[in-house]
Amino acid sequence: MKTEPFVVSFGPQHPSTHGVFRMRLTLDGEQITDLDMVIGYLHRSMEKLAEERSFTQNIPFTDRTDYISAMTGNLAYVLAAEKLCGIEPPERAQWLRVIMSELQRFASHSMAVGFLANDCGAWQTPIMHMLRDREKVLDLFEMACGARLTTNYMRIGGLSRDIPPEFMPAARKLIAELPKRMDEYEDLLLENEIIVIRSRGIGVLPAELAIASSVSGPMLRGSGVAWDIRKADPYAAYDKIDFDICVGTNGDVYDRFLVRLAEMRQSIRILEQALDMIPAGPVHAQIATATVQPEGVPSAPLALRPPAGEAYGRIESPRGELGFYVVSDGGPAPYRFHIRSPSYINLTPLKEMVVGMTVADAVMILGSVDIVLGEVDR
Amino acid sequence: MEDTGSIVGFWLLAALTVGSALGVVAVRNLIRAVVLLITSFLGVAGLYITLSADFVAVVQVLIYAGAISVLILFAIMLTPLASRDNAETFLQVPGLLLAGLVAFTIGFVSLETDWSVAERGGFEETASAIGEALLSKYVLPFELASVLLLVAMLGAILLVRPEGSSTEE
Amino acid sequence: MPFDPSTGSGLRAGPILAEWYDLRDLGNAVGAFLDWIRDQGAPDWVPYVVSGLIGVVAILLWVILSQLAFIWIERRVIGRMQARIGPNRVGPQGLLQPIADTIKLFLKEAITSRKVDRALFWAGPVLIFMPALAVLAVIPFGSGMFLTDLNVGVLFVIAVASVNTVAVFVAGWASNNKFALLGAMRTVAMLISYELIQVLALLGVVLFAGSMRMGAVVDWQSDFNTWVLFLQPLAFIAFIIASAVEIGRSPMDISEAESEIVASYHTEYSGIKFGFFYAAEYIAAFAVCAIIVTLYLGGWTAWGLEEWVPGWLLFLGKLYLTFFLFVWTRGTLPRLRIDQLMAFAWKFLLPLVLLNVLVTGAEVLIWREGDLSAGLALPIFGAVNAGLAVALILGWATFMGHMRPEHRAKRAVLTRSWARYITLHRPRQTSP
Amino acid sequence: MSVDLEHYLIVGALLFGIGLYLALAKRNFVGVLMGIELMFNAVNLTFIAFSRFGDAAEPLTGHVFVVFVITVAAAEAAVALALAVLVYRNRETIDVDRMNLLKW
Repeated sequence: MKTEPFVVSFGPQHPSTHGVFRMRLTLDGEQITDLDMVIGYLHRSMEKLAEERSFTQNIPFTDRTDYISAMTGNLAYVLAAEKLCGIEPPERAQWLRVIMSELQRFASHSMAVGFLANDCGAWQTPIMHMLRDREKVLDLFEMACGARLTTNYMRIGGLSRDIPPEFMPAARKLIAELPKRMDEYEDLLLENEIIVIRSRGIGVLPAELAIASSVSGPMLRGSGVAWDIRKADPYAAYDKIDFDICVGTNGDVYDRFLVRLAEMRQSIRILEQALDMIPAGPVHAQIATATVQPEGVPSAPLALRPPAGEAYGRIESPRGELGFYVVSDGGPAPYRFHIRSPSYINLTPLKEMVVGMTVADAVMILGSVDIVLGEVDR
Repeated sequence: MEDTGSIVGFWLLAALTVGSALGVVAVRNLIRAVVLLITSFLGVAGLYITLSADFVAVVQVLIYAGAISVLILFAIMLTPLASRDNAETFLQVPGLLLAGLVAFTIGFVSLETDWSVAERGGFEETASAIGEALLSKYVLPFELASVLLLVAMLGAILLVRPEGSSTEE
Repeated sequence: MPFDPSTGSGLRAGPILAEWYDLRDLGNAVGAFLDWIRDQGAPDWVPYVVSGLIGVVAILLWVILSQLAFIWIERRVIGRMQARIGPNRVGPQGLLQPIADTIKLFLKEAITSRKVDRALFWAGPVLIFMPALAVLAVIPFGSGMFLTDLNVGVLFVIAVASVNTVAVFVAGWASNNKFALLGAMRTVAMLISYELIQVLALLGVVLFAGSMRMGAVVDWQSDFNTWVLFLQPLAFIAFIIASAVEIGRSPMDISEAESEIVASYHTEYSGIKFGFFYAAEYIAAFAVCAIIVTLYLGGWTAWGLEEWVPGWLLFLGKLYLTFFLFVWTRGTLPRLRIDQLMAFAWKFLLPLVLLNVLVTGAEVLIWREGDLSAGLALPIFGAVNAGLAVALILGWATFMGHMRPEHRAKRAVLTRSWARYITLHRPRQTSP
Repeated sequence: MSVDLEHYLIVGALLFGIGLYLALAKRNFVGVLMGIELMFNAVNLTFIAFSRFGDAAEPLTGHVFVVFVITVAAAEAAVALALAVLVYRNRETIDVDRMNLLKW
């Protein structure tokens, strides 16, 4: 039946757009016939601002692109800068980077899974339980670097400081109790009939489309493509660790949800190994022009001048391939600073996934993409 | 009916019923007209209660206020914005005359006729008596009514089924 | 104890003392007060009006207090379920939190957008109150404690609740907001579908009790020392589900799916007008719980316990337990989609409750015509119906494909066998 | 003062007149339908009034008739509204003035 198109603006103020994302949905009854994505409400011009600040000063910006997972943001940037400078961080720093990245992945995925259940209408219960675990991870971050959300922990050439002695026992205790928590979540969520019928076959992203749209992370793996930068292009100490890539089959919301849960298990597995294998030693490379900071910890100088050139550092962030492309002209600040943010690129096939579905599905699909607006708009 | 409650109730409900029915005529906005129509239906249900017809009153609320009004609302929502006014056709004056004439005739007849009125109170309980009548004396009309409802339902579904679909598929 | 319905039970020896200070029956006190008024020589209509006023004021007071209690219970219980504490700052254990919220809502500005249909926008919050309150008129809260015991009480409850659809539509349409309109249309479609389930579910109760009077249903349950719940498990489940839809409770809270359509039909309402919707939601919950308690859980009676404990306390206890059920589902279950919910009503519940009506009718006929004793017939019927409920639900679910193996994503998928969905890949290490 | 049969009959007559006017003079198909529903209500009210006051052997017959009328009215409303939707689909209007294919 011919009806008048009904345009609904989901966002920027909407309970489930995960920030200030805006979807202009054209509806036919409850069915979506068209989608316009509107972004930029959180644009802070980071890439341009970074050109005015020194390489070290840019590290806090990377906390604030993907504020749900600041550690991985730090890591991707310092990898690029280290490649540019030719610095090799010491072994202990590499292992600590793995530990922090995986803790962050666990925390970030637990929020993604919890909020997906929230978008499904679970009225805060899963997210509250998941936040409980995330709080413990954040406690560990606080122990290590003093901050919980915007950690600013990594440095070009290593880390800002070594972990305190109480970190390792606390981390071991947390890792020991997380598998039980995972059992609980899987018990409660996986067999839940409502979650299953709400998410199976919804927002299917075929593998070809996923690759064509340059999608990465759990979304790509949910579509059945075994691609993980930790395996494909190992960084830090990932090449020494035994873990698996979790891959879905159908590429629907449920598969992405399962992939995230499975990756949380893998994160625990990686953490167990890393906590055992971490060597002692310095956490920062000796850089020729290194200055001694008040605490006595060597760190990269504020005025680090990498040689002219360009570098691309990429990692597997909880959302996908997070890359920093940095060009130096030999000055103290980057000549060009570009962020390849997974959230932004993962939004590319959103229209293909959403059109034909209903309003309720659109919310679920957006939740399964797991965007962070700080990263989309930068 | 001589007690104060019945008299006050009757006049209030009659005013509500007729007043909101007049509102349906006068109001320009179709949705408001439907809301007034529902008020009128509820007033009629109240009048049924003053006539001690409790079962019919509840059925009136259930069917008219709860179901038919919602059907009307759905019909309004399914048709375009442009046709949501409540204007009159060119038949306004003849319609008014005819309606007035009919109402006057009925009123005149009902006032002038000497009705044989039975002196008995209201009914105690009507539901079970109606149920028994429906399943004994009026069982054929009852079955016919259910067939009618089925046919109407099928007819409505067939009428508005999507254009593309056909039974051959 | 053997039971003889003709003479009244041995258990129910009647009130030991039916004086006005007998707390088991607050109606006694009102009766005594009315007698006193009559003794003072007042005209006939005075006690009539006074008794009505007492009933109305008592019900309103009770409803408002209960509603505040409901809000507190819900927030605390869900807090516990969500591994947090819940409100505990205002008053002891946060008991005064709902009152503080009410004051806050009163003080907030009630915004009226420019393009709303003003008359209907104001009518919405008022209309939404009426059905929920009207239902309470026919609920027997205790022995002799009801405002009116209509002959068609059960039908009245359904009929009045159906007016709710109109209120929701009026609020949603008048707001001139697309979320509100979407929500209103969803709610109307949903309420209409589940009204049918409610009627058919209650038909079983009426068939057994032989009357549509709420008081008669309670008396029937107390006479035969049973609760309709045990005789009509299928209808009870269907009615609970339909009630959850009616009061917008998870997993059927599609009418106010906050993650999809913001706040649905009350998106545009703020301040105390929103407060009206909020309160109406809990009053409706109160009314629905009261209906469930009255019709399925024995009302204010509990196997003779009402001889010792005031019936209205028993009623209240059952009411809160029933409400806890709704809070529990809200705390644990996600939301269905609108088409799934409609399909559930028409394809799943409707055939089941229709079958239930058929079976119940046959049982009542067997009971009446076969001259069986209640002590023999009722347990058999209860067992048959319980078995039937389990068999029908499982069988129909299997038939409809809800039990297919691919719907049962086993926990082992992630923990041990990693079978069906998630596969683990171990690609060759590629050098960068 | 008392309320008698005539009072109810007058209310019924008024309602019927209003309904007839709506059915005849409203341009909107839905408005016409509302008029028809009002006429049904007027007739039902008259039935119930006669049933309550009339001198008959089986006074509840009026109630039974009203139950049938309500049933038929519900069926009629469903079909009529389906027709309205169908007319809108084919003619892009539900204005009864412009449903004039049979005029020539």
